[in-house]
Amino acid sequence: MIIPLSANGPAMNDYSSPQTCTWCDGCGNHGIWTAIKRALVELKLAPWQVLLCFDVGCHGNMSDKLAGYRFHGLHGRVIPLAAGAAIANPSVPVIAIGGDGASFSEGIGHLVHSIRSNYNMTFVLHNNANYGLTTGQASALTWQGQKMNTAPFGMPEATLNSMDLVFALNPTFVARGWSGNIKQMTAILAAAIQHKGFAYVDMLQACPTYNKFATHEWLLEHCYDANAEGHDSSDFAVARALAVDTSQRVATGILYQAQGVPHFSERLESRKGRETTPVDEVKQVDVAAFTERFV
Amino acid sequence: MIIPLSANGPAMNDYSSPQTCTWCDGCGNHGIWTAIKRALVELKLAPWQVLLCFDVGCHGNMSDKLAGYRFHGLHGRVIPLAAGAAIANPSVPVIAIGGDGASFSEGIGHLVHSIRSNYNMTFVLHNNANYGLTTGQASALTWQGQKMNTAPFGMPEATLNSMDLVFALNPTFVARGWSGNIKQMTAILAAAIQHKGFAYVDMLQACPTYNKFATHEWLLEHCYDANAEGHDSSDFAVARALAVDTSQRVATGILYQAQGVPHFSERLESRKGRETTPVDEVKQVDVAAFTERFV
Amino acid sequence: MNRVSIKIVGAQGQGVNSVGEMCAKGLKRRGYCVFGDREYMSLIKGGHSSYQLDISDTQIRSSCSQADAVVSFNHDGIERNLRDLKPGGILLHQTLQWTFKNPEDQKFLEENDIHVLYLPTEEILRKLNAKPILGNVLITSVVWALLSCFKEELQELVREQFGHKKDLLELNFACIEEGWRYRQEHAEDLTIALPEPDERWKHQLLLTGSQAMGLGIISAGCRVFASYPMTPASPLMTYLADVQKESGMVIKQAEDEITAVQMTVGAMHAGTRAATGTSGGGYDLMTETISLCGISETPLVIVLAQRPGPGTGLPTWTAQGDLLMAVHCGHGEFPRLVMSVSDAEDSFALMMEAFNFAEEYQIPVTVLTDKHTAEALYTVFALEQHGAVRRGRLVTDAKGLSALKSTDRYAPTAPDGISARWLPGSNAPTYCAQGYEHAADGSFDESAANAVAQMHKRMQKMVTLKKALPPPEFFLLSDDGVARQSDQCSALDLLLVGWGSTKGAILDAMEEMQNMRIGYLHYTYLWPLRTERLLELAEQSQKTVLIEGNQQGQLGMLLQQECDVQFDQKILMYDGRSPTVDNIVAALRSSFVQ
Amino acid sequence: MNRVSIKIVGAQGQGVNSVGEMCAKGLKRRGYCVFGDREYMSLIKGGHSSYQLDISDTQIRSSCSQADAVVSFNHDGIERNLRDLKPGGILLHQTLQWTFKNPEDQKFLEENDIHVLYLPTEEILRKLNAKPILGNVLITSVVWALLSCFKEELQELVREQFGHKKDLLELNFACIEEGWRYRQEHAEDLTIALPEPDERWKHQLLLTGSQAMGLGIISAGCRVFASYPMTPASPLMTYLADVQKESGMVIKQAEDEITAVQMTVGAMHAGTRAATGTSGGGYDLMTETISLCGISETPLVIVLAQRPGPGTGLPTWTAQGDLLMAVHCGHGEFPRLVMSVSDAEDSFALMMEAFNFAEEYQIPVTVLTDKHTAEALYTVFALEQHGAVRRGRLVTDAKGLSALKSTDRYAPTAPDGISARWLPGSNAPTYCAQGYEHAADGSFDESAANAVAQMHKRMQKMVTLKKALPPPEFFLLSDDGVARQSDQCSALDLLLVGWGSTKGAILDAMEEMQNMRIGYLHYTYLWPLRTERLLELAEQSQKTVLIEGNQQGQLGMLLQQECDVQFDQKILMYDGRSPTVDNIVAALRSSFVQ
Ligand SMILES: Cc1ncc(C[n+]2csc(CCOP(=O)(O)OP(=O)(O)O)c2C)c(N)n1
Ligand SMILES: Cc1ncc(C[n+]2csc(CCOP(=O)(O)OP(=O)(O)O)c2C)c(N)n1
Ligand code: SF4
Ligand code: SF4
Ligand SMILES: [Mg+2]
Ligand SMILES: [Mg+2]
Repeated sequence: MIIPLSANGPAMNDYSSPQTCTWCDGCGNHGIWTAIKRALVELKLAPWQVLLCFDVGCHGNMSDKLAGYRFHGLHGRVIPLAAGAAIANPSVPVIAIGGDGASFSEGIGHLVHSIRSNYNMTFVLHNNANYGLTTGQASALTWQGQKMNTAPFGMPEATLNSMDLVFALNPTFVARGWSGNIKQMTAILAAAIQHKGFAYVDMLQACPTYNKFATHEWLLEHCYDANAEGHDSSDFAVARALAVDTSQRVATGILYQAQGVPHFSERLESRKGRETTPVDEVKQVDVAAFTERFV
Repeated sequence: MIIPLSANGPAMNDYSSPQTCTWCDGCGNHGIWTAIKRALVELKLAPWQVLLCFDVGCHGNMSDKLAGYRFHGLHGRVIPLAAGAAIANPSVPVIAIGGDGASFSEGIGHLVHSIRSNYNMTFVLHNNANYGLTTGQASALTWQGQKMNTAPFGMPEATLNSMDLVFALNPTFVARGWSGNIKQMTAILAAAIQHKGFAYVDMLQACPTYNKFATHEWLLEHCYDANAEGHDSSDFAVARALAVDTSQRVATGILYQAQGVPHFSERLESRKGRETTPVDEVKQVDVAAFTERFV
Repeated sequence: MNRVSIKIVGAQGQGVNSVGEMCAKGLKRRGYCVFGDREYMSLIKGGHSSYQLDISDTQIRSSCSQADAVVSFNHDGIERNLRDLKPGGILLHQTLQWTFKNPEDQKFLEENDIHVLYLPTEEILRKLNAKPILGNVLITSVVWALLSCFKEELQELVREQFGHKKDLLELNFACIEEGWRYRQEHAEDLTIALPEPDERWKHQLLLTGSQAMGLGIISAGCRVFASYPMTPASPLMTYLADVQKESGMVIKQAEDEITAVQMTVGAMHAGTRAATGTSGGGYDLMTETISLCGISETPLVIVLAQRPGPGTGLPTWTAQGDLLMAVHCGHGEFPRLVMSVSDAEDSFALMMEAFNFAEEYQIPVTVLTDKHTAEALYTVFALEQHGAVRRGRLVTDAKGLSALKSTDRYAPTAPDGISARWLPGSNAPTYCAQGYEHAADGSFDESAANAVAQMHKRMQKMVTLKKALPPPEFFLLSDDGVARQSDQCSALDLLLVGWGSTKGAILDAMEEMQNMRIGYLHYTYLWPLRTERLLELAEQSQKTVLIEGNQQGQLGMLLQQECDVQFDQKILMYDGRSPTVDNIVAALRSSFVQ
Repeated sequence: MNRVSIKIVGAQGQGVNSVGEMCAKGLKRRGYCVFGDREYMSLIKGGHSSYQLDISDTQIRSSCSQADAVVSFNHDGIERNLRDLKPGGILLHQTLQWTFKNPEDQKFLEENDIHVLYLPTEEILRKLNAKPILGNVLITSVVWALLSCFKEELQELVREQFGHKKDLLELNFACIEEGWRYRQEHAEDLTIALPEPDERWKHQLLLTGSQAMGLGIISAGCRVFASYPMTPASPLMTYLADVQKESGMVIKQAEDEITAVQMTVGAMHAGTRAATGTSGGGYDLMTETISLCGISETPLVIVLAQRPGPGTGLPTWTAQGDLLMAVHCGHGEFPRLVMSVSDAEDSFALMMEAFNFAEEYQIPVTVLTDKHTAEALYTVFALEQHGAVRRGRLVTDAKGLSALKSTDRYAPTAPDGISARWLPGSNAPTYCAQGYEHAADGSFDESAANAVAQMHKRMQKMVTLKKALPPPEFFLLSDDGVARQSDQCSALDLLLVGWGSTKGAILDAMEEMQNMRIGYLHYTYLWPLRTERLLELAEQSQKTVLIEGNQQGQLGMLLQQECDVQFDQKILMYDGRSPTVDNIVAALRSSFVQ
């Protein structure tokens, strides 16, 4: 990201919207929403300088609850939508926001391939471990044995270890926050947006209505700030182990960051040496140089 | 699988087809094709007792080159197609056959979820590390830096470590063979078909036409039989390490097998205690018992 | 028509549904035909929602847009739904010291002689030391008293629900008493006047279209249901999942719609009956598989529960906007059946037909429903399965199997286009179910002659199927109300033509228009499309009116393409709302007058 | 018409394409209009394939099903393609001691006076110590000699290709000599008689529809192309990838079609021009996104390269079977444009229009092509871009931006349905590009009134667009051949109506039918569908004939729906083969006689 630094950046209320939030009381989306706005303000990015892309789900109901250029697309498809925008206009920071249902079921292929493609964008997972908006079905991240809508005896499939999957794909940025800690989320998001490459941000999110296991209280009790405890986020193996094992405590913070890995657009031979962005370049092109070989 | 043991099983030519193979000379599909037929014969399964499901790709051109009940479906979709059949009729062994393009790009979500669902079926990956049938584009498993169709400078995305991904999903059976070793492939396939649960079989396949890196010669030089070297396939961590690291040698054989993990159908509360299969049960059902609560 | 309408409104999660359902059940048991319609927003809690009950002694099939009483849980509902009240209606609310900010609203109250009742729910519950949730019973009790029903009936309902928890039961009973007392003290001479109850309704079923469809799926012998959640298809999966232990069905919440439909195809191919359900967006993703089934000749049943599109649209509202998509989606040309349910009764009955046609013709079948049908509450006569399982040319007996050749599978010689089908695991010659163009045994065949022969074989099934399909149903208004009519009829003033869930409001509207010769032609089977009956009827009608829940008049477009009928008027609704009887009446009256 | 046809056949990978391309280039440079058609099977090597060149001094646009010479690489081709020869034709083959097993074949040879030439390729190459691949030049040389062309021309072509490798060049030259000698020794008095060359062809371009389309995409200012490989769309991506360094475009081979189309939408939303391409099965998967663009009003351009379906169908053959799908796919109702290219010239020119309409109307645009257009080789006059970039209501200037309000984005007040669009990163009020039904600024709005207002806004774009679209093009046969005609014409014997790649064979066929008043109405823009011109022309025509490459007559169905035209005859082709001039002539002759 090229983030324009200006002395007088926006204020929180530049990001406010006339629409009132429609999430349930105690929903962790409130906290993530606040942290997103704060991070943008801290980075001195005005609403017109960013693009926020939303998946369909409870988190997607954020799409009209804040300012900024926004695109509220289809369920499961926010990552390639955002990636397309990020490729087209590298000077606008692009943030994709999706749920665990969207990202680990309907759209898991996109997640996998965006990590290996290392698009220059941020992905924020609203991880409430269920399908909120469709009234509480199990997602791949729901805990085993939980009774859910359409799974009255618990889901027959095994819970997916999302962090092991993510690390299997050689990510360049992995962080985890939780919806009760706005300050930490803000810091994580600011770092993620500044990261060059694909930043994967797992926000553990309380959903008091349907998630009766990883509740706000449970998260409060289990989450700890690994960076504060001295975790070295440049060590892949350590970071992976820390991220994967949540059996005792849940490590949060910036778990892993690789510096200097070229992102997708930087890897393109066709774009080497170009100063303009694809958005700048829309104009009629004379094809004479291309047709010679056909004579 | 319930495999009917009969003294006089089928012979190889029971599996032959009037159609002649259409693969390129030296194509590894020939070897895998032979191994599949051999494994079925060794298991004494007659053509009418099995269902082979094919994806679309060069491997899918096998669909009329052998006997057996077969379904040649869509590109990327062979796994859920086969899983549906396996669920419906647990007494017919179901084998799904797909390419690396199909399985790690178009249909990667199905692969991920079939491993965590542990359907009772076998999946054979024809891994030629490229899109053969569409004339040699890069797949997610193509090596970095290889010039491919539509990637004249090599693909900008990173090669995906398929085994790390598979092991992140807690598989119950993982094996790897290569197209030059028919004997070992036959043994692997026989074990996979007998496995209760989802058997993931990665067949490294020479594609002399488009794959100029992992050639038959390269595979011959690098692959070794890990089981022969005493690898303990019940140890998850060891198996994973062995499977993932192919930087020196490539371990083949049955790399991992978990015994006694219930497969998908066995985990269903609704099917507990039923002796019949869903295929047997198609008949009109009186709903009187269901309607009482609506009065 | 003696119709009473009560509209319960409030924020999602406040208890609107619970009060609505309790009243509905009680009223049906009392001897009324009840029709319930839910409206809610695409969010979990706090959005505005309503549950309207229409109640009658004779059959009703839709809501009226004006209510005799509005019961509001919150102040928002007082404002939003005030104007849904009929003159002389009752507004029951629970907001302390409420006054209308808008002088127009105050004026409306007065001009229309609206009775406003304030129920101090919080205060009463505090007195009883009861949790807020008990408010639902309190409100129900007031409504019940206003309806002049018996207290015992309500007590019985509550006992059924809480009988096993003694303290809770007592508290509930106390709330009922308080409700009764409130009515005596504050509204003794107010009543919502119901007609005399009619015994015949007492033992009927009260259920949603989704539940009825779930029962239809079970009844048809379907053993596998794989689906991905999507409003308004989800309630069907939820119902089937809830009763899975009793039904023994495999219920699979798949990871996406493509998985759901592919598993369904795999299971159907293996030989069981399987189905999937989704809404428009998910259906889009299934269309490649529908096309596959066209060429592999695999039976497939998909329930497409419509909501307003495009895109995510209005996920919790209703529409009939996906007909042309269902008819033409999926690449290439292939036979298919598109049919539509219209209420709980046929949501049950038609599922058997869907599976039968799918198996007989070895084609993909799309069953259209919509949010309105899926979530409305219908009073229906005991569900009876008139159909039987028909599996067409499926060969399962040893003798039949032993006579088969591999080339029977796709034999292009079958004059009706339908060839033999047999299942993996059958002791018979094997074949390839082939997604490429193929020879008779499923082997690849790229020749021109074969391409033509197989195309003819497949498309011939459309010809055969069209002949086999029941013609559209004709309903005629007579002095005894509206009734199905199978024989010819004499001249009509108005011929209405439609499909899907608008049927209910259309039939109800016809009954409001006595003294007119009105007929309604209802299309259940939409593709292939039979037009003979329409042409005959249109010939004898003064005026023809197309009624659809979409903007383009999609059935009209198909009819025009197939038989060049011209409609004199089109009533097209696309605001997401369920069609109401009075709106249809008004539109028809204007049509008749024009 | 002086047309000569040469068909080169053999197994895939044997060199058929290489010989075909070399001959084509040489002949064009000599002064001929060349049309090349490739046929091959859905496998990599060994499948039967052919490359037919039709050659003329005047313009030709299609193949003839009968060839003057068949050049076969293998014995299989000798048998398969023998009957493609015209009487007196030449069969050049390389199979030692070949005799026809089938006596019918032998008889055919004799009865039709076929000249059989055996070229001992292996022997000659052995003598020269050359690799098998050199056989291609040897064969080309024999063909070249038979065509009575100049040896130097061929040498020049070979020099261009191998000039940088001296030994190879010499070997190639030696092969040319051998080819020449062979002709002198074995077929001195055999010639394939070409007409006199015409200077005007010399400097034209020889390229495939896919290459032309790629150039059209580049020319239109498209900067991002994301796609997933699928025949027959892949050659377009391959071409764009091959020239990416020169064009500077971002070429993304996505992991699936949904990714491809979503990236395209994201890139378009950001404000560049982006496109994707696929075939029917991949397009199915994109339909949900098409519907999204309908409501979010995001411009989108998708190239849909058709092949015969359903399912995987015949992946390497041609069809026009996806029209109705393109028109009606995607859930809900929304504006869209469906248009079709028909040859290399418009594959180039129409891409600019596709992007312009997409941006002006903020709608999804589907550009249909097919395997025939995508892979055929066309001789075209230098590609000229007549259009200019038009971006509609896109606001980018500071003044315009500063005047914007968020509610301008989806203002339902726009009388033509088209509201302002501006890009992320513009210093202006922000909005939400919204996939749900929405208010003017993209906020959620579930009200009935808003749903109707936004539906009207969006569908109004179809009305505006229909008026703005060019009418179908009319071609009339006159003494100078077939020419575009924009003004009215007098009475016709035959009015042909069609779309897409059948155009080439239709126009060529018309030129074979001098002395008849024949017109052809060619639909480029298929939805919305303009019908005035058709109705006018049909009025003046003795007979109307629909010609399409599908089974149902899909354009005919749409026309019937929109304007109730009745065709006297339908020529429907669905065997996967490219339409040929003589088959169309035969069908038309029969039509005229009937
Ligand atoms: C193609 C498609 N399938 C299904 C849906 C229905 N749907 C909407 S949101 C959602 C899941 C929400 O779960 P998640 O992504 O975890 O988001 P959450 O609501 O929990 O934040 C589903 C299945 C849809 N909109 N589109
Ligand atoms: C939906 C869809 N997209 C694309 C294709 C085109 N296609 C056919 S095979 C193939 C890829 C083949 O690669 P892989 O799966 O690795 O199989 P291989 O040919 O290498 O054995 C593709 C992209 C298709 N048939 N369907
Ligand atoms: S359902 Fe859960 S995620 Fe959705 S708004 Fe309510 S609490 Fe939040
Ligand atoms: S392209 Fe490769 S995989 Fe396909 S048939 Fe040829 S060698 Fe085999
Ligand atoms: Mg979630
Ligand atoms: Mg492959």
